[in-house]
Amino acid sequence: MKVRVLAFARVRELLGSAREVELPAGSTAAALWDELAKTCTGLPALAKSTRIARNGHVVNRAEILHEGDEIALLPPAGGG
Amino acid sequence: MKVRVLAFARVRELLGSAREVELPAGSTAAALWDELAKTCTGLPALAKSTRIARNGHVVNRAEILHEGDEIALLPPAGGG
Amino acid sequence: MFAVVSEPIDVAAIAREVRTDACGAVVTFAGVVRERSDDDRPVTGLSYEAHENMAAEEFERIAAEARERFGSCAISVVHRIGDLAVGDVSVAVAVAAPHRSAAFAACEYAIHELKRRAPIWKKEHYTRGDSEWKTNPDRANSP
Amino acid sequence: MFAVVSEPIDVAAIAREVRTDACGAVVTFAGVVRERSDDDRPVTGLSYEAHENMAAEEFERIAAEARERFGSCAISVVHRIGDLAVGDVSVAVAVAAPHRSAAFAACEYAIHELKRRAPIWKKEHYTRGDSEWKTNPDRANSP
Repeated sequence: MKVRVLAFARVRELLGSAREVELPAGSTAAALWDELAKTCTGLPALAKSTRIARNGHVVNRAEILHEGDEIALLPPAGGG
Repeated sequence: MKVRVLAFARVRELLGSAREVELPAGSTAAALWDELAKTCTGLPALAKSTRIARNGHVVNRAEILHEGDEIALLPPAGGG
Repeated sequence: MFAVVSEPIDVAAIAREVRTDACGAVVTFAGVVRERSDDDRPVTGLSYEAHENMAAEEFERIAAEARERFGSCAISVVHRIGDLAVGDVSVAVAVAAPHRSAAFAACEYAIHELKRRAPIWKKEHYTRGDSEWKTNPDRANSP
Repeated sequence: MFAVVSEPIDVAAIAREVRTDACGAVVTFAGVVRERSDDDRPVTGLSYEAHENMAAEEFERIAAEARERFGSCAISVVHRIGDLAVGDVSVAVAVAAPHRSAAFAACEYAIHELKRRAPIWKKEHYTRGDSEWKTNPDRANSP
Protein backbone atom coordinates (compact mmCIF):
# COMPACT_ATOMS: atom_id res chain seq x y z
CA MET A 1 0.00 0.00 0.00
CA LYS A 2 1.00 3.61 -0.45
CA VAL A 3 0.70 6.44 2.08
CA ARG A 4 1.43 10.09 1.57
CA VAL A 5 3.88 11.58 4.11
CA LEU A 6 3.88 15.27 4.95
CA ALA A 7 6.73 16.65 7.03
CA PHE A 8 7.21 19.99 8.73
CA ALA A 9 9.97 22.16 10.17
CA ARG A 10 13.04 20.18 11.28
CA VAL A 11 11.58 16.95 9.94
CA ARG A 12 10.78 18.58 6.60
CA GLU A 13 14.36 19.79 6.36
CA LEU A 14 15.41 16.13 6.57
CA LEU A 15 12.70 14.47 4.46
CA GLY A 16 11.30 17.12 2.16
CA SER A 17 7.78 18.42 2.53
CA ALA A 18 5.87 15.53 0.92
CA ARG A 19 6.56 12.07 -0.44
CA GLU A 20 4.79 8.80 -1.18
CA VAL A 21 5.95 5.75 0.77
CA GLU A 22 5.26 2.12 -0.14
CA LEU A 23 4.60 -0.12 2.88
CA PRO A 24 3.32 -3.67 3.47
CA ALA A 25 -0.43 -3.74 4.05
CA GLY A 26 -1.26 -3.48 7.76
CA SER A 27 1.89 -1.51 8.63
CA THR A 28 1.82 0.68 11.71
CA ALA A 29 2.88 4.30 12.12
CA ALA A 30 5.98 2.98 13.88
CA ALA A 31 6.84 0.87 10.83
CA LEU A 32 6.53 3.91 8.58
CA TRP A 33 8.84 5.86 10.87
CA ASP A 34 11.41 3.05 10.80
CA GLU A 35 11.17 2.86 7.01
CA LEU A 36 11.86 6.61 6.74
CA ALA A 37 14.69 6.42 9.29
CA LYS A 38 16.51 3.81 7.17
CA THR A 39 17.49 6.40 4.61
CA CYS A 40 17.61 9.46 6.84
CA THR A 41 20.31 9.47 9.50
CA GLY A 42 19.00 12.59 11.26
CA LEU A 43 15.52 11.20 11.89
CA PRO A 44 16.00 8.85 14.87
CA ALA A 45 17.11 11.75 17.08
CA LEU A 46 13.70 13.36 16.46
CA ALA A 47 11.62 10.25 17.23
CA LYS A 48 10.64 11.23 20.75
CA SER A 49 9.66 14.79 19.94
CA THR A 50 7.75 14.07 16.70
CA ARG A 51 4.03 13.33 16.82
CA ILE A 52 2.33 11.49 13.98
CA ALA A 53 -1.09 12.41 12.57
CA ARG A 54 -3.12 10.12 10.36
CA ASN A 55 -5.62 11.93 8.13
CA GLY A 56 -5.49 15.00 10.35
CA HIS A 57 -5.70 13.30 13.74
CA VAL A 58 -2.77 12.61 16.05
CA VAL A 59 -2.37 8.86 16.59
CA ASN A 60 0.01 6.69 18.54
CA ARG A 61 2.74 4.63 16.96
CA ALA A 62 0.72 1.41 17.07
CA GLU A 63 -1.91 2.87 14.71
CA ILE A 64 -2.50 0.72 11.62
CA LEU A 65 -2.13 2.70 8.40
CA HIS A 66 -4.25 2.28 5.29
CA GLU A 67 -3.84 2.76 1.56
CA GLY A 68 -4.04 6.46 0.67
CA ASP A 69 -3.60 7.75 4.22
CA GLU A 70 -2.10 11.17 4.73
CA ILE A 71 0.51 10.80 7.45
CA ALA A 72 1.86 14.05 8.93
CA LEU A 73 5.06 14.21 10.96
CA LEU A 74 4.71 16.98 13.51
CA PRO A 75 7.75 18.19 15.45
CA PRO A 76 7.21 20.50 18.44
CA ALA A 77 5.18 23.43 17.17
CA GLY A 78 5.37 27.11 17.95
CA GLY A 79 3.13 29.33 15.87
CA GLY A 80 1.85 32.77 16.65
CA MET B 1 -15.97 89.46 36.52
CA LYS B 2 -17.05 87.16 33.73
CA VAL B 3 -16.65 83.37 33.56
CA ARG B 4 -17.47 81.05 30.69
CA VAL B 5 -19.79 78.18 31.62
CA LEU B 6 -19.81 74.92 29.67
CA ALA B 7 -22.58 72.43 30.34
CA PHE B 8 -23.03 68.83 29.27
CA ALA B 9 -25.74 66.20 28.95
CA ARG B 10 -28.72 66.80 31.26
CA VAL B 11 -27.26 70.10 32.46
CA ARG B 12 -26.65 71.27 28.88
CA GLU B 13 -30.28 70.47 28.08
CA LEU B 14 -31.25 72.93 30.82
CA LEU B 15 -28.64 75.66 30.31
CA GLY B 16 -27.40 75.38 26.75
CA SER B 17 -23.89 74.25 25.93
CA ALA B 18 -22.03 77.50 26.68
CA ARG B 19 -22.73 80.91 28.15
CA GLU B 20 -20.96 83.82 29.79
CA VAL B 21 -21.95 84.63 33.37
CA GLU B 22 -21.25 87.90 35.20
CA LEU B 23 -20.40 87.46 38.90
CA PRO B 24 -19.05 89.63 41.70
CA ALA B 25 -15.25 89.35 42.00
CA GLY B 26 -14.25 86.60 44.43
CA SER B 27 -17.36 84.51 43.85
CA THR B 28 -17.16 80.79 44.53
CA ALA B 29 -18.26 77.88 42.38
CA ALA B 30 -21.23 77.54 44.72
CA ALA B 31 -22.22 81.14 44.01
CA LEU B 32 -22.06 80.52 40.29
CA TRP B 33 -24.30 77.49 40.68
CA ASP B 34 -26.81 79.49 42.72
CA GLU B 35 -26.77 82.26 40.11
CA LEU B 36 -27.55 79.73 37.36
CA ALA B 37 -30.23 78.05 39.46
CA LYS B 38 -32.11 81.34 39.83
CA THR B 39 -33.28 81.23 36.24
CA CYS B 40 -33.33 77.49 35.75
CA THR B 41 -35.87 75.58 37.76
CA GLY B 42 -34.53 72.13 36.80
CA LEU B 43 -31.00 72.78 38.05
CA PRO B 44 -31.28 72.39 41.85
CA ALA B 45 -32.31 68.75 41.48
CA LEU B 46 -28.97 68.10 39.76
CA ALA B 47 -26.81 69.86 42.35
CA LYS B 48 -25.67 66.75 44.16
CA SER B 49 -24.78 64.78 41.06
CA THR B 50 -23.03 67.56 39.13
CA ARG B 51 -19.31 68.11 39.53
CA ILE B 52 -17.71 71.43 38.68
CA ALA B 53 -14.40 71.81 36.87
CA ARG B 54 -12.43 75.05 36.76
CA ASN B 55 -10.10 75.35 33.77
CA GLY B 56 -10.14 71.61 33.24
CA HIS B 57 -9.74 70.46 36.86
CA VAL B 58 -12.52 69.31 39.14
CA VAL B 59 -12.84 71.63 42.15
CA ASN B 60 -15.08 71.78 45.18
CA ARG B 61 -17.86 74.29 45.61
CA ALA B 62 -15.78 76.59 47.83
CA GLU B 63 -13.29 77.22 44.99
CA ILE B 64 -12.85 80.93 44.23
CA LEU B 65 -13.41 81.75 40.57
CA HIS B 66 -11.47 84.25 38.52
CA GLU B 67 -12.10 86.46 35.52
CA GLY B 68 -11.99 84.44 32.30
CA ASP B 69 -12.25 81.01 33.97
CA GLU B 70 -13.78 78.17 32.04
CA ILE B 71 -16.24 76.49 34.38
CA ALA B 72 -17.55 73.09 33.26
CA LEU B 73 -20.65 71.52 34.75
CA LEU B 74 -20.21 67.75 34.67
CA PRO B 75 -23.17 65.48 35.38
CA PRO B 76 -22.51 61.74 35.91
CA ALA B 77 -20.60 60.55 32.85
CA GLY B 78 -20.82 57.35 30.88
CA GLY B 79 -18.73 57.21 27.72
CA GLY B 80 -17.49 54.21 25.84
CA MET C 1 -2.95 59.74 19.86
CA PHE C 2 -5.47 60.86 22.46
CA ALA C 3 -8.43 62.50 20.83
CA VAL C 4 -12.12 63.21 20.74
CA VAL C 5 -13.28 63.27 17.13
CA SER C 6 -16.48 63.92 15.19
CA GLU C 7 -15.62 61.73 12.19
CA PRO C 8 -15.85 57.92 11.93
CA ILE C 9 -13.00 56.16 13.75
CA ASP C 10 -10.52 54.15 11.67
CA VAL C 11 -9.42 51.46 14.14
CA ALA C 12 -6.82 50.04 11.74
CA ALA C 13 -5.16 53.42 11.31
CA ILE C 14 -4.93 53.81 15.08
CA ALA C 15 -3.44 50.31 15.39
CA ARG C 16 -0.86 51.08 12.69
CA GLU C 17 0.16 54.20 14.53
CA VAL C 18 1.05 52.47 17.83
CA ARG C 19 3.08 49.64 16.29
CA THR C 20 6.86 49.72 16.29
CA ASP C 21 9.42 47.08 15.33
CA ALA C 22 10.02 46.37 19.03
CA CYS C 23 6.39 45.29 19.48
CA GLY C 24 5.23 41.74 18.88
CA ALA C 25 1.65 42.29 19.94
CA VAL C 26 -1.02 44.79 18.97
CA VAL C 27 -4.40 44.62 20.71
CA THR C 28 -7.33 46.82 19.76
CA PHE C 29 -10.68 47.39 21.39
CA ALA C 30 -13.57 48.94 19.50
CA GLY C 31 -16.79 49.90 21.22
CA VAL C 32 -19.67 49.65 18.78
CA VAL C 33 -23.26 50.93 19.01
CA ARG C 34 -25.48 47.92 19.67
CA GLU C 35 -28.99 47.41 18.39
CA ARG C 36 -30.28 46.80 21.93
CA SER C 37 -29.85 48.60 25.24
CA ASP C 38 -28.65 46.82 28.36
CA ASP C 39 -32.30 46.40 29.35
CA ASP C 40 -33.02 45.00 25.89
CA ARG C 41 -34.89 47.89 24.31
CA PRO C 42 -34.30 48.35 20.55
CA VAL C 43 -31.94 51.26 19.96
CA THR C 44 -31.84 53.53 16.90
CA GLY C 45 -28.59 55.25 17.82
CA LEU C 46 -26.57 57.08 20.45
CA SER C 47 -25.56 60.72 20.86
CA TYR C 48 -22.24 61.40 22.53
CA GLU C 49 -20.85 64.62 23.89
CA ALA C 50 -17.61 65.29 25.71
CA HIS C 51 -15.56 67.94 27.39
CA GLU C 52 -13.02 67.45 24.65
CA ASN C 53 -9.90 68.83 26.33
CA MET C 54 -10.59 67.20 29.69
CA ALA C 55 -11.38 63.90 27.98
CA ALA C 56 -8.19 63.89 25.89
CA GLU C 57 -6.16 64.69 29.00
CA GLU C 58 -7.86 61.89 30.90
CA PHE C 59 -7.05 59.46 28.04
CA GLU C 60 -3.41 60.50 28.30
CA ARG C 61 -3.35 59.99 32.09
CA ILE C 62 -4.96 56.58 31.74
CA ALA C 63 -2.41 55.57 29.08
CA ALA C 64 0.45 56.69 31.31
CA GLU C 65 -0.95 54.57 34.15
CA ALA C 66 -1.29 51.57 31.83
CA ARG C 67 2.29 51.94 30.62
CA GLU C 68 3.45 52.16 34.22
CA ARG C 69 1.47 49.10 35.33
CA PHE C 70 1.93 46.76 32.40
CA GLY C 71 5.31 47.68 30.98
CA SER C 72 6.42 49.86 28.16
CA CYS C 73 3.87 50.04 25.38
CA ALA C 74 2.36 52.60 23.07
CA ILE C 75 -1.33 53.38 23.53
CA SER C 76 -3.83 55.36 21.54
CA VAL C 77 -7.33 56.26 22.67
CA VAL C 78 -9.93 57.89 20.42
CA HIS C 79 -13.57 58.60 21.26
CA ARG C 80 -16.14 59.81 18.80
CA ILE C 81 -18.86 62.34 19.61
CA GLY C 82 -22.05 63.34 17.81
CA ASP C 83 -24.89 61.18 16.56
CA LEU C 84 -23.95 57.54 15.98
CA ALA C 85 -25.98 54.78 14.36
CA VAL C 86 -26.07 51.09 15.21
CA GLY C 87 -22.79 49.57 14.05
CA ASP C 88 -20.75 52.78 14.38
CA VAL C 89 -17.55 52.66 16.43
CA SER C 90 -17.85 55.02 19.40
CA VAL C 91 -14.44 54.41 20.96
CA ALA C 92 -11.20 52.71 20.02
CA VAL C 93 -8.16 51.77 22.08
CA ALA C 94 -5.01 50.38 20.47
CA VAL C 95 -2.03 49.07 22.41
CA ALA C 96 1.31 47.78 21.17
CA ALA C 97 3.66 45.92 23.48
CA PRO C 98 6.58 43.56 23.17
CA HIS C 99 4.41 40.65 24.39
CA ARG C 100 0.72 39.90 24.32
CA SER C 101 -0.09 39.75 28.02
CA ALA C 102 0.94 43.39 28.52
CA ALA C 103 -0.95 44.45 25.42
CA PHE C 104 -4.20 42.77 26.53
CA ALA C 105 -3.91 44.03 30.11
CA ALA C 106 -3.16 47.61 29.08
CA CYS C 107 -5.99 47.70 26.53
CA GLU C 108 -8.54 46.34 28.98
CA TYR C 109 -7.35 48.72 31.69
CA ALA C 110 -7.59 51.72 29.37
CA ILE C 111 -11.15 51.07 28.21
CA HIS C 112 -12.29 50.25 31.74
CA GLU C 113 -10.85 53.47 33.15
CA LEU C 114 -12.13 55.53 30.21
CA LYS C 115 -15.67 54.39 30.91
CA ARG C 116 -15.23 55.11 34.59
CA ARG C 117 -13.47 58.47 34.44
CA ALA C 118 -13.68 60.30 31.14
CA PRO C 119 -16.01 63.33 30.88
CA ILE C 120 -18.10 61.84 28.10
CA TRP C 121 -21.87 61.52 28.00
CA LYS C 122 -24.09 59.19 26.06
CA LYS C 123 -27.77 59.47 25.26
CA GLU C 124 -29.48 56.33 24.06
CA HIS C 125 -32.30 56.76 21.53
CA TYR C 126 -34.99 54.08 21.32
CA THR C 127 -37.21 53.03 18.45
CA ARG C 128 -40.25 54.26 20.38
CA GLY C 129 -38.91 57.82 20.09
CA ASP C 130 -37.81 58.25 23.70
CA SER C 131 -34.23 58.63 24.87
CA GLU C 132 -32.16 58.41 28.03
CA TRP C 133 -28.79 59.60 29.36
CA LYS C 134 -26.76 56.56 30.38
CA THR C 135 -24.24 56.60 33.19
CA ASN C 136 -21.56 54.11 34.03
CA PRO C 137 -22.56 52.41 37.31
CA ASP C 138 -18.98 52.21 38.57
CA ARG C 139 -17.91 55.67 37.46
CA ALA C 140 -15.34 57.54 39.51
CA ASN C 141 -16.35 60.37 41.86
CA SER C 142 -19.96 59.38 41.75
CA PRO C 143 -21.83 61.41 44.34
CA MET D 1 -13.10 32.65 9.29
CA PHE D 2 -10.47 30.10 10.25
CA ALA D 3 -7.64 30.10 7.79
CA VAL D 4 -3.97 29.72 7.04
CA VAL D 5 -2.99 32.20 4.34
CA SER D 6 0.08 33.15 2.33
CA GLU D 7 -0.86 36.77 1.73
CA PRO D 8 -0.59 39.72 4.15
CA ILE D 9 -3.29 39.67 6.83
CA ASP D 10 -5.84 42.50 6.86
CA VAL D 11 -6.77 42.73 10.55
CA ALA D 12 -9.46 45.34 9.94
CA ALA D 13 -11.20 43.15 7.37
CA ILE D 14 -11.25 40.27 9.84
CA ALA D 15 -12.65 42.54 12.54
CA ARG D 16 -15.38 43.80 10.21
CA GLU D 17 -16.36 40.25 9.42
CA VAL D 18 -17.05 39.21 13.05
CA ARG D 19 -19.07 42.28 13.99
CA THR D 20 -22.86 42.16 14.13
CA ASP D 21 -25.42 44.66 15.40
CA ALA D 22 -25.82 42.61 18.59
CA CYS D 23 -22.15 43.15 19.48
CA GLY D 24 -20.94 46.14 21.43
CA ALA D 25 -17.31 45.08 21.64
CA VAL D 26 -14.75 44.01 19.07
CA VAL D 27 -11.29 43.00 20.27
CA THR D 28 -8.44 42.14 17.91
CA PHE D 29 -5.03 40.67 18.52
CA ALA D 30 -2.28 40.91 15.93
CA GLY D 31 1.01 39.10 16.36
CA VAL D 32 3.76 41.02 14.62
CA VAL D 33 7.32 40.01 13.72
CA ARG D 34 9.65 41.77 16.16
CA GLU D 35 13.11 43.10 15.41
CA ARG D 36 14.58 41.12 18.31
CA SER D 37 14.27 37.51 19.47
CA ASP D 38 13.27 36.61 23.01
CA ASP D 39 16.98 36.30 23.82
CA ASP D 40 17.55 39.73 22.27
CA ARG D 41 19.26 38.76 19.03
CA PRO D 42 18.49 41.02 16.03
CA VAL D 43 16.04 39.29 13.72
CA THR D 44 15.73 39.76 9.95
CA GLY D 45 12.50 37.82 9.60
CA LEU D 46 10.57 34.64 10.32
CA SER D 47 9.52 31.72 8.15
CA TYR D 48 6.27 30.00 9.06
CA GLU D 49 4.88 26.72 7.88
CA ALA D 50 1.71 24.90 8.90
CA HIS D 51 -0.31 21.79 8.39
CA GLU D 52 -2.95 24.00 6.89
CA ASN D 53 -6.02 21.78 7.33
CA MET D 54 -5.13 20.63 10.82
CA ALA D 55 -4.34 24.22 11.82
CA ALA D 56 -7.62 25.61 10.49
CA GLU D 57 -9.52 22.83 12.28
CA GLU D 58 -7.67 23.57 15.50
CA PHE D 59 -8.58 27.27 15.17
CA GLU D 60 -12.22 26.27 14.84
CA ARG D 61 -12.08 24.02 17.91
CA ILE D 62 -10.40 26.76 19.93
CA ALA D 63 -13.06 29.26 18.85
CA ALA D 64 -15.83 26.85 19.83
CA GLU D 65 -14.24 26.46 23.28
CA ALA D 66 -13.96 30.24 23.65
CA ARG D 67 -17.61 30.75 22.71
CA GLU D 68 -18.58 28.06 25.22
CA ARG D 69 -16.49 29.54 28.04
CA PHE D 70 -17.06 33.24 27.56
CA GLY D 71 -20.52 33.52 26.07
CA SER D 72 -21.82 33.89 22.59
CA CYS D 73 -19.42 35.70 20.32
CA ALA D 74 -18.06 35.48 16.81
CA ILE D 75 -14.38 34.67 16.42
CA SER D 76 -12.03 34.67 13.46
CA VAL D 77 -8.50 33.31 13.49
CA VAL D 78 -6.07 33.73 10.61
CA HIS D 79 -2.40 32.73 10.53
CA ARG D 80 0.02 33.62 7.78
CA ILE D 81 2.73 31.27 6.49
CA GLY D 82 5.80 31.85 4.34
CA ASP D 83 8.62 34.34 4.78
CA LEU D 84 7.72 37.34 6.91
CA ALA D 85 9.73 40.49 7.55
CA VAL D 86 9.94 42.59 10.71
CA GLY D 87 6.63 44.41 11.10
CA ASP D 88 4.56 41.84 9.23
CA VAL D 89 1.47 40.44 10.94
CA SER D 90 1.86 36.68 11.45
CA VAL D 91 -1.45 35.98 13.17
CA ALA D 92 -4.70 37.79 13.83
CA VAL D 93 -7.60 36.97 16.13
CA ALA D 94 -10.80 39.03 16.09
CA VAL D 95 -13.65 38.57 18.55
CA ALA D 96 -17.01 40.29 18.72
CA ALA D 97 -19.21 39.99 21.79
CA PRO D 98 -22.10 41.85 23.34
CA HIS D 99 -19.79 43.16 26.12
CA ARG D 100 -16.11 43.82 26.39
CA SER D 101 -15.11 41.38 29.13
CA ALA D 102 -16.18 38.38 27.03
CA ALA D 103 -14.46 39.80 23.96
CA PHE D 104 -11.14 40.31 25.76
CA ALA D 105 -11.27 36.92 27.48
CA ALA D 106 -12.14 35.03 24.30
CA CYS D 107 -9.46 36.79 22.26
CA GLU D 108 -6.76 36.13 24.83
CA TYR D 109 -7.86 32.51 25.20
CA ALA D 110 -7.79 31.96 21.44
CA ILE D 111 -4.28 33.29 20.88
CA HIS D 112 -2.95 31.47 23.94
CA GLU D 113 -4.38 28.14 22.80
CA LEU D 114 -3.32 28.72 19.19
CA LYS D 115 0.29 29.14 20.30
CA ARG D 116 0.04 26.05 22.46
CA ARG D 117 -1.82 23.69 20.13
CA ALA D 118 -1.81 24.68 16.47
CA PRO D 119 0.42 22.70 14.07
CA ILE D 120 2.40 25.74 12.96
CA TRP D 121 6.17 26.13 12.94
CA LYS D 122 8.34 29.20 13.03
CA LYS D 123 11.97 29.61 12.10
CA GLU D 124 13.68 32.74 13.28
CA HIS D 125 16.37 34.24 11.03
CA TYR D 126 19.08 36.36 12.59
CA THR D 127 21.19 39.16 11.15
CA ARG D 128 24.30 37.00 11.50
CA GLY D 129 22.86 34.61 8.91
CA ASP D 130 21.94 31.77 11.27
CA SER D 131 18.40 30.62 12.04
CA GLU D 132 16.51 28.55 14.57
CA TRP D 133 13.19 26.70 14.89
CA LYS D 134 11.28 28.16 17.82
CA THR D 135 8.91 26.13 19.95
CA ASN D 136 6.33 27.28 22.44
CA PRO D 137 7.53 26.25 25.92
CA ASP D 138 4.02 25.45 27.17
CA ARG D 139 2.82 23.72 24.02
CA ALA D 140 0.32 20.89 24.32
CA ASN D 141 1.39 17.25 24.00
CA SER D 142 5.02 18.14 24.42
CA PRO D 143 6.97 14.90 24.76
